[in-house]
Amino acid sequence: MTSLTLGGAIGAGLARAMQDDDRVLLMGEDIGKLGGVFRVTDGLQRRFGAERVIDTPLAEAGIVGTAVGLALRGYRPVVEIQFDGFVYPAFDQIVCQVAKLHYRSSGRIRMPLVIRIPWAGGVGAAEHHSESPEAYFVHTAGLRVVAASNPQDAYVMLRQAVASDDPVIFFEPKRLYHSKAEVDVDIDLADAPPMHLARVAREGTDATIVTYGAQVRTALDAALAAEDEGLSLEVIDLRSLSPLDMNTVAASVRKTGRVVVTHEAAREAGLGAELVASITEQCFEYLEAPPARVTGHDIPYPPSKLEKHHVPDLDRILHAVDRVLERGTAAPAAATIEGGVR
Amino acid sequence: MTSLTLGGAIGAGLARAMQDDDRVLLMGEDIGKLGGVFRVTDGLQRRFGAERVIDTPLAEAGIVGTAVGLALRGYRPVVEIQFDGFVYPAFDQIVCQVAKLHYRSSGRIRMPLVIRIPWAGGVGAAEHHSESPEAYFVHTAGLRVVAASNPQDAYVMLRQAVASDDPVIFFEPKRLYHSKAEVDVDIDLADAPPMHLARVAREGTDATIVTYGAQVRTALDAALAAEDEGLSLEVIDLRSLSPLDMNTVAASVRKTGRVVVTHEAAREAGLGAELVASITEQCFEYLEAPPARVTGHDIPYPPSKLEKHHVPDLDRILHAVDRVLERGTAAPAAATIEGGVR
Amino acid sequence: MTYTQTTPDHGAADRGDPEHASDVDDVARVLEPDGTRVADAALDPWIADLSPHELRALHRDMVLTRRLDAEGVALQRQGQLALWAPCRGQEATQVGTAHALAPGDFVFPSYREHGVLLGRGAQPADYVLAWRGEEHSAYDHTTINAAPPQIIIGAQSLHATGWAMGAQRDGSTDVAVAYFGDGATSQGDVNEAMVFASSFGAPVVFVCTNNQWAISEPVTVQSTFPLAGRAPGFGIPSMRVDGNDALACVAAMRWALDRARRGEGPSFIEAVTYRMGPHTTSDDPTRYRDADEVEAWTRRDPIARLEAYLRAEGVLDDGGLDEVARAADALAIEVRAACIGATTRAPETLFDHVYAEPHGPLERQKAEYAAYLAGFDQEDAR
Amino acid sequence: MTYTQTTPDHGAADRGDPEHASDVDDVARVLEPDGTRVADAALDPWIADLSPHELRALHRDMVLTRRLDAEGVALQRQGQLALWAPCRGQEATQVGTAHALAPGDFVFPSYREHGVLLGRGAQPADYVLAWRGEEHSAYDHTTINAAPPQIIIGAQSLHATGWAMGAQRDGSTDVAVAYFGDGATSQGDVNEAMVFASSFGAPVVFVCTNNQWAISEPVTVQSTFPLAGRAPGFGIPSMRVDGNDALACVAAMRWALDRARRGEGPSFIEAVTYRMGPHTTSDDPTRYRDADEVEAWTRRDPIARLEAYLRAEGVLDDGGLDEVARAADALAIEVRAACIGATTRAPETLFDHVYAEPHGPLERQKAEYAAYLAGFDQEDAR
Ligand SMILES: Cc1ncc(C[n+]2csc(CCOP(=O)(O)OP(=O)(O)O)c2C)c(N)n1
Ligand SMILES: Cc1ncc(C[n+]2csc(CCOP(=O)(O)OP(=O)(O)O)c2C)c(N)n1
Ligand SMILES: [Mg+2]
Ligand SMILES: [Mg+2]
Repeated sequence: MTSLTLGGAIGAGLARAMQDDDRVLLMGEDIGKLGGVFRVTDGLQRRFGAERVIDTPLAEAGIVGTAVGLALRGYRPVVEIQFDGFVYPAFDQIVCQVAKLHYRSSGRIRMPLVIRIPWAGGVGAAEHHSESPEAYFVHTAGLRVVAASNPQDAYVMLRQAVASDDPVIFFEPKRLYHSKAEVDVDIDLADAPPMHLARVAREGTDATIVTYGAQVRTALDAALAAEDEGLSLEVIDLRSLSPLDMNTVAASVRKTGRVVVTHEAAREAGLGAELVASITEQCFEYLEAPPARVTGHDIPYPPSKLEKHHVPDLDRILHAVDRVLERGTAAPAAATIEGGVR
Repeated sequence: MTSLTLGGAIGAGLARAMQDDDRVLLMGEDIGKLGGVFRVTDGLQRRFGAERVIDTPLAEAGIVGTAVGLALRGYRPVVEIQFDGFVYPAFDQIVCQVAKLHYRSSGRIRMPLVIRIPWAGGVGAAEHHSESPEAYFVHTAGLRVVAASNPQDAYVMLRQAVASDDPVIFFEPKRLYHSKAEVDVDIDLADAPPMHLARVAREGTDATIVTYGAQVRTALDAALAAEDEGLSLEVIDLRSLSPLDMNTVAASVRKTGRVVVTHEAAREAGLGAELVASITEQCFEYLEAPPARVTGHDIPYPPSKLEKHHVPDLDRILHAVDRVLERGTAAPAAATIEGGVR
Repeated sequence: MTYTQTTPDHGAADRGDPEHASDVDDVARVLEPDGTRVADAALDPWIADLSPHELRALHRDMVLTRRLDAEGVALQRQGQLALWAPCRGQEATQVGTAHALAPGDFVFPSYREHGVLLGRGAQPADYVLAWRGEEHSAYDHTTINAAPPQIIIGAQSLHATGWAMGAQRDGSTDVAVAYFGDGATSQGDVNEAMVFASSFGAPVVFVCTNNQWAISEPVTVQSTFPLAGRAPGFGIPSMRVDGNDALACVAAMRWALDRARRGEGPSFIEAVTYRMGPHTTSDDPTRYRDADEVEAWTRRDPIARLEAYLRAEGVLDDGGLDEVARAADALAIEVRAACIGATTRAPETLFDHVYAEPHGPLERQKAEYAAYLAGFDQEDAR
Repeated sequence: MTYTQTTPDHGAADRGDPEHASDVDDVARVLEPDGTRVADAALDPWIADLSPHELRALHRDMVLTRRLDAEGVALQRQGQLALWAPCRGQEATQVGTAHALAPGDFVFPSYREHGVLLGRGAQPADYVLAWRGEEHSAYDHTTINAAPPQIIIGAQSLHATGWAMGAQRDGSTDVAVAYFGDGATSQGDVNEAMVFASSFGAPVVFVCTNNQWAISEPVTVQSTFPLAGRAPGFGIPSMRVDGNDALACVAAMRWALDRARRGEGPSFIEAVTYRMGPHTTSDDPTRYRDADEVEAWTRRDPIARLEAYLRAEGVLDDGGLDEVARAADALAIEVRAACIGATTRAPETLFDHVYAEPHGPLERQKAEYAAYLAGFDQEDAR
């Protein structure tokens, strides 16, 4: 076991993947000498050379488009998009090429491409640096989409993503980059849970909270706070956003009968919509109350001084838990631990 | 009243908007002499000149990005994206600029931009020519998204979109471009239903079908076929995809207690997910059965010889109606009118 | 330090000049429109070794391409194909450049490169099944070393550049070739491809087929300066050649491939030619261009030009021409048969190859849809 | 017809040459690094009429910019700003080009153009509120004729081009100016902007601030050829000037603006300068560049250079310098006050200005969130 931050665990996963397979290449802006603006690739260019850790020109379509070509030539490129908000110039290449080439070629072409995206808000960043674009990719057939919420998962899922012959959008919750935990870096990938399975992050019986990424931490905080009030909340960390592991989600909802879905992205046609729709379809008779969504508002990401009112916090989650428990729209629980509204 | 095709109605709407307001400009590939590949802008360059009906270089980011600049200078550009599948190169400009500039400038900048997109499949087209990208835009705060399903709406909504000070993504169902109807081109816009309201396209009592675009036609066909079996189906034409007129939808679901949502786009995190989620949240106690979704599969749009198995047809809709009516998974109704599976 | 547009023949111009951008005779060539051989110092060395056999092969492939293209149009008119993008007039560009390739090279074509695919060894069905709507891409890219035809304008230029970066890392002498049109040069992707290719010195050749039109837009909408003049600003040398002169196309391509193989990085070729037909079978070019212009280009026909030269050189005679015509008819018959004989795959295959690895939810969707379809069979049986 | 890279001084090169691309002395200038006035035939006519008053204003604005920039850094270090992108070293480029503008012109800046905003008449709060996280864009674009600072690299180049197309349609002589960096030239948007600007002859000036770095990447990652050499291939004349020579920047900008106003279309200016500080206050440039390089550039300081010239010319003396220093301190104090005195708006305003027209669902979301927040107050009251 090694103590690693989430960012460090991804770096370690990248190093291991590169060591195991010569065809793995890293590409991105400032990932070489600088080691990336989040230092995730720190030291990798020194170790593996500039031919394998490639500082690219400043053009995201170019990065993803050339990675497609490298994949066609037999490489396994891992692309870093510097921030969530800069993935859009590459959207065409991702949606029309990366996602579709396997299908378009009737299975003859494989796209073992990983697109790493430092992701979402809550870190006081400037405009365009706190986006949650995951729903766009989940809605795009042909992509796999994952989001790790802790260093061990980050390490394992990164390696699984690189090993996958499908393209994977790999979301890295910025807000947790520096969170530390013990990581088993020698884990045999065969022993680790596969990338597409969700994880019950905390067991409970009264209601289920379904979430992913940095919101897992917030949901666990909420569950802890609820415990003080005698409530037992189950927290599900989806890990895989596409495909969704509805088996795990549905099993929990069938048990609790009540569910809150939370994410940072806007509500309208967000991933929470898919979760509520699928839960309703699959657990209709088990539902004691309509599922609730606690999401970012339907607004562009706000200036950072106001972001605490946008990213759902513990209080907003507990407020929704009250709602699904039909405990009236009670006044929200006081903010007992960090993350309160005020 | 004038008899117009849906495409012709949009052209008439454009002409009227240009005539009423000098600041309205059209931009796009091949919209001038050729009149667009669907001839929607036929004759407009001759009438309004090449300074107002602008054949642009072949670059969608360029078209939308320069339209943003024109809007900043006080113009009201109406952009044509030649086909649905070619909007992705402009995605960054749409998501980061068009959608956000009003917010980013604290309301000082307005983006009265219309982005017209010939849209969706069922016309035997080549790859990338049958996309249904609406969920991407619905999930993007700052945009309005509409889809007309008949010539009168197309005419009126186009003019409303041009008149709106917000950016509007205007989806034009290709499959209905040639469908004809009487259009009141002299209608006073103040008398027409506002763009954001849904329309009950057919009244019914047993179940509700919620849909939009070309699927409205299919849903109406399904309702007609169901009538033969003694079923009364209500069909809602959303018209506005963002914002959603949930008042109209919820009123219908509260009446029927059963609902089928259908669209051509992939199911996962599609607009149907939002509809089912919102319906469940708002009509939970009224629902007699879980809402059903009838959508394109979670696959890239298939080769055209197979598209009839992808675009939901009358039979698939009726099959889902049976499901929400808990009439068992009865064998699907025979395809009585055009659009059957076989 | 003022930079202005400087071209070899024109000197500095104060501003982009559409006339110049579209000057179709400001090109390098070795065959005049009437087939007369003229000298060109830059091109000649690259084709000095072309044997009569190779010259006949070039001619043959151009005739085959034209025949195959006509068959594509006919099949579309007869409802056998949903669409076809004719390449008539562009045979020299396509066949000439493809002729220069080595087997290990890899091409990234657009939708109109029928003659390039022919040069890569495509089989009859390979040309038509995608246009018929049976598959998105009909051929196996590894068999003919050609990526699926690209419809998203310009996107393939980046794929070619990335592939070339891979070849470079492999230490091989394989070269990637991106084919795209004059219209495509306006897309960000094509420009980014030049940036990446130049930055990494990638062994890629950009072949820009300037056929004067992007659907209804003349090339002057895309550029006020010759397209070949754009590449040097990215650090990429370029050539502007007569795209109706097959020999010039071979020469330019050899020049570019040689640079790439010697580690000198990317090159750019603008082949100046003409799209004689409509953009696709759905298009009506009479709406936007003059019959005169089309007529003028018939007098620059690439096949007639090469034929005249080969006849004059005694490399080709009536017998040889007959033989080629018969081969062309035979190919057309095969293509027609492959098209008409095509069967549509089973609906359940819709769900295949979305992912390379197992995908539970999609497999369930597939099973559900299969069960749904089976319901009809049961009903039919009752 | 072979096109190769040709630059005025270098002649044809066979391939892009990184050394050349980054040759910082291959520029037009009228002031040597030590402030000596030298002649440049292309530049001189444009600045012959600069009055002592104007010269002093240039110097003053550069000093103000530097002071304001230092204040930005300090405020960030003190936790008053979330971030700051320093422009130290780039004052001549920013102030010089902005100086040449007319009030009706409209600039589209990136995030680093503090000196340009100063030139447009920005108010103290305008510089800092966005960096503090209070607003995405602090100033009213109509007051200073400047678009909100653009963070999406290169996106503004298209906006500028579109705005210029509008000015053209209005029959006005207003010019749009797009500011972007060396890194930005790799983005598709910037290249598409050149395509559109050239195609429509739009009155836009592209000012590329080549400060040698895009975060940690040297300009040679973006190009193997001088960036100014790219524009001519798009039909756009360009100049490569010493970006640390304020007079050269004024001259180049006047040349470009004059072309635009006379209907001659777009121009491109590459201002060769240096980012003396980190990319932003979050960056640590010691990880990727040598102290020597930074040290070398301190000897090319744009303010010292102009100061030396103005002193030698007798245009500026100690008294004048003191006055400027006082003005700079006064501006810094105002900026600091605007920053520290800023208040954060009420949470409900989050929902404002997403749409310009009424939007029911969002108004409901706003009301719900307000009610939710009010719940806390009630609880507090109990
Ligand atoms: C991104 C994108 N935008 C628009 C189109 C529609 N379109 C198809 S072909 C074409 C013209 C292409 O012109 P050019 O690049 O000159 O190639 P040519 O057709 O002449 O071979 C256009 C606009 C497309 N396929 N992709
Ligand atoms: C589309 C996009 N990709 C990446 C970034 C991250 N980023 C911010 S500044 C920068 C470097 C820009 O370099 P340059 O254009 O030279 O401008 P400079 O910072 O030197 O002024 C990068 C990569 C971004 N803001 N936008
Ligand atoms: Mg063309
Ligand atoms: Mg820079």
